[in-house]
Amino acid sequence: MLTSSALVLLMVPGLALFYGGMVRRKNVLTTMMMSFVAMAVIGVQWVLVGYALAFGTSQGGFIGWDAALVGLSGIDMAKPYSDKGIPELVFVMFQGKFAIITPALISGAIAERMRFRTYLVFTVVWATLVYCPLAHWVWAADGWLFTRGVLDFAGGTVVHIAAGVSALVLAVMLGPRRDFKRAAILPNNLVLTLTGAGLLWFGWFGFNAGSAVAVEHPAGATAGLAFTTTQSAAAAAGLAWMLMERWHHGKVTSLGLASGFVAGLVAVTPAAGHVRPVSAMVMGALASVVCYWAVQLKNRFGYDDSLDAFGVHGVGGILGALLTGVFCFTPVQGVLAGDFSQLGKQALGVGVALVFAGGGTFLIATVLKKTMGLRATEQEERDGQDLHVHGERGYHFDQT
Amino acid sequence: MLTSSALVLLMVPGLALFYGGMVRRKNVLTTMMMSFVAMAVIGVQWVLVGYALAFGTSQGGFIGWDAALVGLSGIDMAKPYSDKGIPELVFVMFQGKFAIITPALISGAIAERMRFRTYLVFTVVWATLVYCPLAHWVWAADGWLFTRGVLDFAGGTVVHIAAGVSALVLAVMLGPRRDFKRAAILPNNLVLTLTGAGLLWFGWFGFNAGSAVAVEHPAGATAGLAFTTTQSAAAAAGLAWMLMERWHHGKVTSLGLASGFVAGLVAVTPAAGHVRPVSAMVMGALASVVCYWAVQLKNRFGYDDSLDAFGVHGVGGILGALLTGVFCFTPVQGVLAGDFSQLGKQALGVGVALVFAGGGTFLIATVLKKTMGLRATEQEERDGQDLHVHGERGYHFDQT
Amino acid sequence: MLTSSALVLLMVPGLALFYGGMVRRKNVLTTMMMSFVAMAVIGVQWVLVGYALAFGTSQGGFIGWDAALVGLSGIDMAKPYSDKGIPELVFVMFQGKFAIITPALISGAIAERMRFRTYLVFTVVWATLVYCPLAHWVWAADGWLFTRGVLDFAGGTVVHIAAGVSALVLAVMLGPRRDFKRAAILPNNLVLTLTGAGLLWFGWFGFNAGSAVAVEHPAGATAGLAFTTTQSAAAAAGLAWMLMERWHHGKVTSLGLASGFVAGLVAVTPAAGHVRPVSAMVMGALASVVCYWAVQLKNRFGYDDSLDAFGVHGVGGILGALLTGVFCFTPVQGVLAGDFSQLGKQALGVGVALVFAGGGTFLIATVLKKTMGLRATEQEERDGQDLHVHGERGYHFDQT
Amino acid sequence: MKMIIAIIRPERLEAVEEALGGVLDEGDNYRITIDTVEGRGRQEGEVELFRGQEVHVRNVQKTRLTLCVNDAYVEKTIAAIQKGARTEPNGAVGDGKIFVVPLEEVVRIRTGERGGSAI
Amino acid sequence: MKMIIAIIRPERLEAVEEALGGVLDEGDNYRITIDTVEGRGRQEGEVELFRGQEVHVRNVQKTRLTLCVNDAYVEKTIAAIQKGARTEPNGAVGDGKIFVVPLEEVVRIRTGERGGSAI
Amino acid sequence: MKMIIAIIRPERLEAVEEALGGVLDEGDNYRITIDTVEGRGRQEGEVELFRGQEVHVRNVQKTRLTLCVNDAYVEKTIAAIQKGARTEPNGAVGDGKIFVVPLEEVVRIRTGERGGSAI
Ligand SMILES: Nc1ncnc2c1ncn2[C@@H]1O[C@H](COP(=O)(O)OP(=O)(O)O)[C@@H](O)[C@H]1O
Ligand SMILES: Nc1ncnc2c1ncn2[C@@H]1O[C@H](COP(=O)(O)OP(=O)(O)O)[C@@H](O)[C@H]1O
Ligand SMILES: Nc1ncnc2c1ncn2[C@@H]1O[C@H](COP(=O)(O)OP(=O)(O)O)[C@@H](O)[C@H]1O
Repeated sequence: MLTSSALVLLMVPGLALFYGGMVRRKNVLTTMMMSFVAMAVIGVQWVLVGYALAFGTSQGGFIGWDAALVGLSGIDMAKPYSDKGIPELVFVMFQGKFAIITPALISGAIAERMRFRTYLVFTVVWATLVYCPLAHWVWAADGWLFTRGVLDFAGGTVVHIAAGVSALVLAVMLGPRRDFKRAAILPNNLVLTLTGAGLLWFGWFGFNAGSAVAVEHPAGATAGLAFTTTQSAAAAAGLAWMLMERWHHGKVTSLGLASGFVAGLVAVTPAAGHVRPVSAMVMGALASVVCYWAVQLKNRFGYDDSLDAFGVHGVGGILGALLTGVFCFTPVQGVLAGDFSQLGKQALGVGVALVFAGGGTFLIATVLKKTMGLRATEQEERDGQDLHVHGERGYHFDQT
Repeated sequence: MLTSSALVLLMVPGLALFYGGMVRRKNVLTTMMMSFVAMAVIGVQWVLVGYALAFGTSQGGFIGWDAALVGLSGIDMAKPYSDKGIPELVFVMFQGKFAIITPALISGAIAERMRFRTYLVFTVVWATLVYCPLAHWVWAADGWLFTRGVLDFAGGTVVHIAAGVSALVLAVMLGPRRDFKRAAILPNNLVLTLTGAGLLWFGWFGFNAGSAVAVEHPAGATAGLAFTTTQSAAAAAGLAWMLMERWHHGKVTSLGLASGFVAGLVAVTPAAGHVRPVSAMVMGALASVVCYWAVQLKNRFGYDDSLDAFGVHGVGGILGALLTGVFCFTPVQGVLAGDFSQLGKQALGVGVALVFAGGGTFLIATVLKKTMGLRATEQEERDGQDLHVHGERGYHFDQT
Repeated sequence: MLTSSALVLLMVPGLALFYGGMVRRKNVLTTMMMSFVAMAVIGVQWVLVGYALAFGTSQGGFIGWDAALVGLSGIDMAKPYSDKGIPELVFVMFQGKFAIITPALISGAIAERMRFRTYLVFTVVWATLVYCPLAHWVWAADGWLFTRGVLDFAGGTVVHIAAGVSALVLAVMLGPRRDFKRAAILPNNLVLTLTGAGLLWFGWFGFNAGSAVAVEHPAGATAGLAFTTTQSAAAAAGLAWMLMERWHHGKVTSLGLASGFVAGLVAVTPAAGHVRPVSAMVMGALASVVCYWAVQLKNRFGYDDSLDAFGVHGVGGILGALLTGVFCFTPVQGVLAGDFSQLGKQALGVGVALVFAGGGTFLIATVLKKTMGLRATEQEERDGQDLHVHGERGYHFDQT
Repeated sequence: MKMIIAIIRPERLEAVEEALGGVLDEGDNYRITIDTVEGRGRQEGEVELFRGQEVHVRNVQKTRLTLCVNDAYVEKTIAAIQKGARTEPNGAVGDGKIFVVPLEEVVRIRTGERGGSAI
Repeated sequence: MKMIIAIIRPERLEAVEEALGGVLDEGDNYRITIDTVEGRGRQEGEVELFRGQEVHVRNVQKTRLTLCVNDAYVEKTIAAIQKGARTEPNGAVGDGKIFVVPLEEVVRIRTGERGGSAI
Repeated sequence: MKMIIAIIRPERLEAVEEALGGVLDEGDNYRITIDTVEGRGRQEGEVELFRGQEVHVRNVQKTRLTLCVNDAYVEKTIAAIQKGARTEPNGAVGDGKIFVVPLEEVVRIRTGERGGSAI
């Protein structure tokens, strides 16, 4: 479990590399920092109030709270968490990693143009007002969606749908980058992106297999299943994206392979401990096909989801959540076994997440727009934020 | 065990970086993809049929098969694997990582000139017709080499010798790169190579220590021994390669240090749980010396093993397998204890792997040469495959 | 525990990237090698004599020794280590990683100018004459500092203070780089530095949570606490460094965020299993503030601690060791509970480490200066050591 | 024939390319060679930070354009570059310079053509 | 004395170097300065892909050679570059151009020599 | 007006900049454009190692300076470059060269000024 938490932490540098490689050189640091900084701000927020809000004693199923959990001061370090046999602190940390990675995912949609300090404030507010309640609803024993039977094994709804739809809302509110569609915007360093995808996959095992502890202890059969489905979905998705591209453009890109992996991992997240390996492969392949076309939408509709946070995480998350209702076989049966009720519950979860996270983001962003401004100045955008905001450049290859 | 599987997965990005750093900029992505793509294609192949072929019920010791293992559909997720106390799915995944990394190793020999799509097909066919049988022979309880007492703790024979000799055969069949020996071909980014070597070492602990589970559960003494020998061999090998270079050229290269680490890790792989730490150090040091000179052979004989997949993995693997027969002390004694019989068994394993993998590769490649063509076009080779095959460039550092 | 050892190993590539990114392009490889090479030389030294010196039977509390531990030959592979329930070999390996990372930390102070081969010799001698005794004093059951009750959970004193003060002594003895303060010396690749910081954080969980095994087995409550404090301190420190910079220069740098993370991790190292999460946050934040100003000192006093090995590790380590005496609540109480005695013990530990490591380094370096010379030639320094010492360049981006 | 060498701000390249497309005959296929240089002049260099310390970088990154044109096009080209490269409204220090060097001969490698028609 | 500046395809550099070695006196030690530029001309740029979307890169990477030679060597040099840089058999769009600029003075830093003998 | 192009060792840039600052009117704000090139001449290239095998790199990395100056400053500039770029005490192969090309016109983009005063 501790190992799983450590693995999930590695997703943050993984995401930083994944995103950082895709932007232009002039924004590589600011984009990476948008991930890394979540380790700092949400890392503190979670210990101070986040955990209390998400997993404190339920206030009617809508939010948690326990004064004793503020700053984790009231947690007896030897006390095991409910009946899981692990110390509660370990559970706090594991959940904390999810809280950190989620806002960082959003940064993909707003890369290269959002004001950095507004992003920081947004992150904290969003984590507190959107993420914590949603996590409570879906994962806390008394959360209203949990009690209604919505399945979300490792964060398809709480993490990926919430981050994806919020990303879309922000991207639309920000407007496109000044040279979106006009200039050739190309990734500065795809080596980083591939490496990041590798670290993400690695970390995702912590995400999904570690979540098995919510079901059993010591981790065993369910963790093994989650591991297998995670691996299978990612592999099938990578393959499917490649074939898709081959058919569409006659080429097979490395960014495509990496994107496929991520799409498959996203889709299997809510399902990891609930479906069979072959179902996971189908889910992964479908996710790639659907996300591939979802990504093309932005050119159609003209919004600038820079690195496709919505196209991959949002769409992949929705698809995964619904397909969980189709393919699940444990602990409940899905559509495949002729039972449509779980699909309904999943759809409820998806709907709630879309409306709540989308609406919440809209409100927060509207306030921030009025107060701090959402967008970097034009000069910052032209020259890149690395120099203006951070006083640094990513690479100095020409020094003697 | 799950952790070990995750660590082994990280060897794939590790290998991608290790190899990707050594080629020229124009081929960095295609070289990295040759590793990453194995996660997709072999990832799917293993779940569909690979595991059934390698670890299904033995058909006379030569190949496994169980219709119920196709797509892993017949595996009860709670069923423990034989008497090891771990769920079978966990074992499937752990073995799957070996199946993924092995063909990726081959790509080092054919970098910068093999046709990408032929490589993909080769990979799947080779995994099915060469890797799965060999794994069955050496590791399955009824495999004919296993029953004869051939020791291969974590894949010296199945992984490294098989990949190494196949790499050599492919390199010879492909012919050298068009500017091999004519132009100064230099690694585009040794930082990647060093980082990759670090990840490989890290992942190798999963490889070797995780394999202890084949011997005992819960992992304990043997895993500890395997961890120690792995570490010791790599350290000694790194040191030996450095000294070698210092003596030969008066310089100590970073690529040499990294290569030494890998050579030592390769050599100790078959021996990890069977030899003492000091023996492991001797094995590592010997491996560096022998591999160093093996690598020089290619200039002598004119074949172009671009990144020395044979020179390091093939030669290191053979040496390691034989030395295992010399230094082993548990569960059987080797030459050092005056018993030559294990050395004979090891030689049998080596011989079989060389002939079977080498011959199999020759046959598969001959067919592919006639049908798809092995080699990239001259224009692709000149401009680099990144642009032609993938429509991408590794780095765009000049964008404003 | 094995996992923890593997995680700590990953700190070496992490450190190599962290440091390698900060130097100029012409020294990127030599700087990375200064970390990697410790895996080779100390890896061998530890197995041969290091472990025996640090953890062999105590000779009066001042040094360990057991002829049977030389080459680890006398360790029964199944024998558990004292009452911890883990095989002794696992303990050997875990401790070995600390021995490897510590001298590598020093390299940050002498980057871009120390003679490579002198560095190698220094490393081995220092590990043997400074590190091993100190580790014995602080961690061995009969070590004289241990018996006096000095707390050092995971190496604040042994690792960070020792490395930091040695770094300072070496930096002063070497003198500044030839263009220190004259030229604009800028990091060649901050992407590496950020990635390295991510890997360091990840590996640090192994460092700190793994050290819990020294206290209990199976790892449980203490490991969970150590994990939580590690995470909390790093997050708070990252945030504090950012705010510091924002206030001082109006910008928030990525190097600053990464440095803050490291400073926080250093400070919490001696305290990880002894303080509460909120105390860890305070320690982290204080460490950032103090280290930030400590780093500015070098411009004041004119010594050239190139990458701030003293400024971050030395100062952070001292602060952390002292604050441990303030905030500790388990197994003993600190100043916060009104008990000043632990603070006194901590101060003793700090003082001893400063004097012993500083003095030892001074003696070793003086001898080496007379015999081998400490400093690279002026030409090597101008052109960069990569080419002269290693015959390589980090990047070849211009090849066609 | 002249070789026109212009040093401009990287961020103005887009505007200059547009302006050139307007005046040169080939429309969007006018010929140009571009590289990146470091410049030093009246403009202040960047200030970067390294752990709380200001590092002054004297040189500024600039984009250099090289256009070889027939005499008749020299003034048009200069005017277009000036238009695109100037910071509105009154220009700013660092906007760059245009240098004109005599060009004696041009050879098109593909055809072997020489002189004005090869340009 | 002339300064000869040639823009060629990166992949032809090898052939050009060989051809130059043949005509210049110093054999393989002839003097040259090389850098990498972006060119735009009649040749189409690359098409790259970004998640299923085509990105057109207008400029093409080219190699620029600069050789300063005495008048007697100008034609030889041009001929050698042309020979090496031309795509067989008839040349292709993008093969590049050679520009010749007058050179007034040369100084060898090491010795202070000037003019033709310093070149 | 002349365009002075100098190819020097990267490691001598510092010294050259200092020397130039001494002779040019603007003190430390003299104008210059710098880029990095690969040079080939009498100087031997580097030898690198790749797994025990020597790889000879024929070309050497050099720094190229471009200074456009009024006629009165040409000799001063040349002298300063020579002073800074020469390896003490007697110069060494690879110290580089200085080339002088006629410059017909200069335009300051910011103001539109031309000629000597714009330089
Ligand atoms: N005389 C010159 N010689 C070489 N390069 C020059 C010269 N004058 C200007 N430059 C180049 O043009 C750039 C802009 O010049 P600068 O003096 O900053 O602009 P402005 O003319 O607006 O004051 C410089 O960075 C330098 O690269
Ligand atoms: N008039 C010019 N001015 C500057 N650069 C030029 C000029 N003509 C050609 N070039 C350079 O030469 C390269 C090749 O030119 P291109 O027009 O593609 O070849 P071709 O002459 O075969 O049609 C261009 O990419 C550009 O860099
Ligand atoms: N005639 C030339 N044409 C182009 N570049 C030249 C010429 N002569 C010298 N160079 C450049 O100057 C650099 C130094 O020249 P080199 O011959 O090594 O020095 P030296 O004059 O001391 O023998 C070369 O690497 C090359 O880049």
